[in-house]
Amino acid sequence: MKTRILGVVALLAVLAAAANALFVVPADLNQGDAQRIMYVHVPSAWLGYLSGGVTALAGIGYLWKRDLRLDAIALSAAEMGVMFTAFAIWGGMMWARPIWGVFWQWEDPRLTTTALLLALYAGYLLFRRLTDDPHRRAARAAVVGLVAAADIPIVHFSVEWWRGLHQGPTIGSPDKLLTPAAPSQFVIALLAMLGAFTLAWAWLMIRRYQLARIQWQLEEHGRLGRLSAARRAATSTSASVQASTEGAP
Amino acid sequence: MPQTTIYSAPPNSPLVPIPAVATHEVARLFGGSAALAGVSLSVERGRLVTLVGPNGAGKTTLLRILATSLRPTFGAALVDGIDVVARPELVRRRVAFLAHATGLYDDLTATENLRFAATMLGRADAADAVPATLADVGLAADADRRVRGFSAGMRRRLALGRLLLAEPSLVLLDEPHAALDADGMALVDRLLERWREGGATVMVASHHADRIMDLADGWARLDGGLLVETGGRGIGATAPALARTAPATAVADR
Amino acid sequence: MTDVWYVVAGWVVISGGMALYAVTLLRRLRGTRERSLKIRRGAEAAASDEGSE
Amino acid sequence: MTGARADLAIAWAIARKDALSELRGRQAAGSTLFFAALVLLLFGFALGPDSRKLAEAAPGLLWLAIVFGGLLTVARLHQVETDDDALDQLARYPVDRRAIYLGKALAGLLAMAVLGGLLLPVVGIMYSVDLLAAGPGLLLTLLLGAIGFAAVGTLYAGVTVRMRAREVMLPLLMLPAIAPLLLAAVKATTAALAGDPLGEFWPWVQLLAGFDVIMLIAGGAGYGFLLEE
Repeated sequence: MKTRILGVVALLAVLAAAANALFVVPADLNQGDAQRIMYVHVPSAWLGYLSGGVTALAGIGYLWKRDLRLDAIALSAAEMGVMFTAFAIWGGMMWARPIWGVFWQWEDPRLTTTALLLALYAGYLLFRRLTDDPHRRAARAAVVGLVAAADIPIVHFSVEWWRGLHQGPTIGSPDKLLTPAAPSQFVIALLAMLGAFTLAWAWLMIRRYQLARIQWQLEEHGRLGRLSAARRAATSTSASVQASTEGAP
Repeated sequence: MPQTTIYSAPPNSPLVPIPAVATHEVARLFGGSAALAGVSLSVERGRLVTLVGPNGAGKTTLLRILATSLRPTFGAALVDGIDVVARPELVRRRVAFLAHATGLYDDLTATENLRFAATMLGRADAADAVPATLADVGLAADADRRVRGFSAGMRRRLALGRLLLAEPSLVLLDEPHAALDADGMALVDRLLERWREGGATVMVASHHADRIMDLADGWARLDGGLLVETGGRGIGATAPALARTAPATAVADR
Repeated sequence: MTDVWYVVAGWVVISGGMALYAVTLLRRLRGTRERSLKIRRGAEAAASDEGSE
Repeated sequence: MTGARADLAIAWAIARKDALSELRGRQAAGSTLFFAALVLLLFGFALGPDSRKLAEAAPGLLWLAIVFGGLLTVARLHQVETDDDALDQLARYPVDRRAIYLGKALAGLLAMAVLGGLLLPVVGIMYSVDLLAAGPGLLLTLLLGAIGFAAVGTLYAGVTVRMRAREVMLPLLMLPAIAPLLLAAVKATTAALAGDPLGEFWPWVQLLAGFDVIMLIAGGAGYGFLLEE
């Protein structure tokens, strides 16, 4: 029930923040309407990185506590991560085309880092699908998530330097190009979008986690069922010490 | 170098209440089938016991769980009172396992394989121990040949030699007689005696029940992943609860 | 003016994608819950059968 | 007692055994080298006969060839362990898992260093690059790159070793993870070859070293969990 309330609140928040960002806040003086993509691009990128962090931390937590619930959190966060980094890249491309004239700007560290983040977490999800045993899957996935998280800051550094260590950036980063007509309104609209998207993220996370847990319970039920089936098969075919005590409480 | 103190109190001493092996409803599933469906047994220290039963009875799975090579899906297993899942590193110091696969490196010679094992086991005296061990298992003449050219029986002898380099308190043998000639089988018998005299507990899974039975203190029969019968001394079933596996209650949360 | 179309494309794909994901997730969740509940009812029925015997 | 020294001895024993196996099973190692050289040849075709362009692209091509050859190398080093279930046996020895990781990574490093060292002259000749002028810087870059690659590769080979579709999964997981290594190594190589006119060499080398340290720590912490089954 609480989750449902969170869902409704998140939906309303996203709608309100979107209406504000699209129709109320004036266009940027420099970039015009194209700047409005920032209102979805920035929150997507933030949630992509947040999800990556949650995946890594939940994975480490699993390795420590050996609790499969933490693994379910890691899985949910990784799925969020793939979705939101994909959104961030899409938004970035839609922004880059009108402003820079190209869809893909190699020299932009954020775009390139985000693309690698997407590749890392897509690999993570694919990897999980190919392993069956729950604990083995959880442990190996946690290691993959850990390396991915350790990689991200290095990726960011290296791409940042890549543009040239000594010249300033040849093409301005998005925030340097921005000249909002109404700065405070712009900041508030962006923060509102960030908050609304984060609420939506939290709701999706909870639902995805619930799904993972119920799926796990079904799996576990299947495992116990197979175990009982094996026991029945074995006891019905052989007269045994243990069979004689069957029916004991 | 080995940090283990070998515990070799007499098996009947009242001061040794902790069994060498204790399992509780230990089970392991592989995909769709249960290799081990819940076995509860205990083995006294210093005993030589055998696991018998047809192929697929779960003998290998049980030994692999005790050797920390496999995590149980359900249940628990203790070696010298130590949980194999929680503290595998402590269990590994106590256990020596002869697996079905010999785990040798084909491109190394017999000597090199054993010297590697000796280093891994923390033996400082490898230079003396390795040739002696090779002689023990009848491979002195093949010491400097690469394992790739070995027959299955020779590989098994070499794997037995690796086992001799360890100083275990629990020895687990999975089909030690497989691929061995009469001479090799006699070697296994000699080694079993040697471990028993050294105070180690030995568990042997074997098809050659007749061959082992004269030597063994006790035996347990597995079938279909379950313990169905035990006999002799030193090994026994510890939990009869078989009818308890009701299906898990599936929970639907809000 | 074509800028607007990029804005529309960006917003539609991101918000639409999120909505699509949410709807799919809810449907999967409902299906899985039903399966789970069915099993639970089956288990309870079996338990009460045994009790009456 | 002397825990660290014992661990190093164990790591060295593992690396030594792998090196011996590699040397004796020469066909596999040789074909990896041949494959990497072939990659260099095909890059030449792909980029056309303009030798100035090829010389410019040489650092990048060299490192891509090392990456492709390295993927095969780290996979093979774990294949040795699965042939006769030796990995199972290795995991059962009562030793620190970090020592096992270090040993496998050391073996990977040796193999990678040999691969890189042999590819260097190939690049020098095929793309007419003057290697001797850049000697020490080049070797340092190669060494640090090989360490980083071995650190990540050993861990991911361990992740995928007993998996279905591991031939696909290893590159799929590993290529994005080593992207910063590739970037830094290529940049450092370029700087070294050009005589470092912009003073860019050391920052990139530092980045490489940082990558190596972080990945070695992550690998040492994570590898033990991969040996469970």
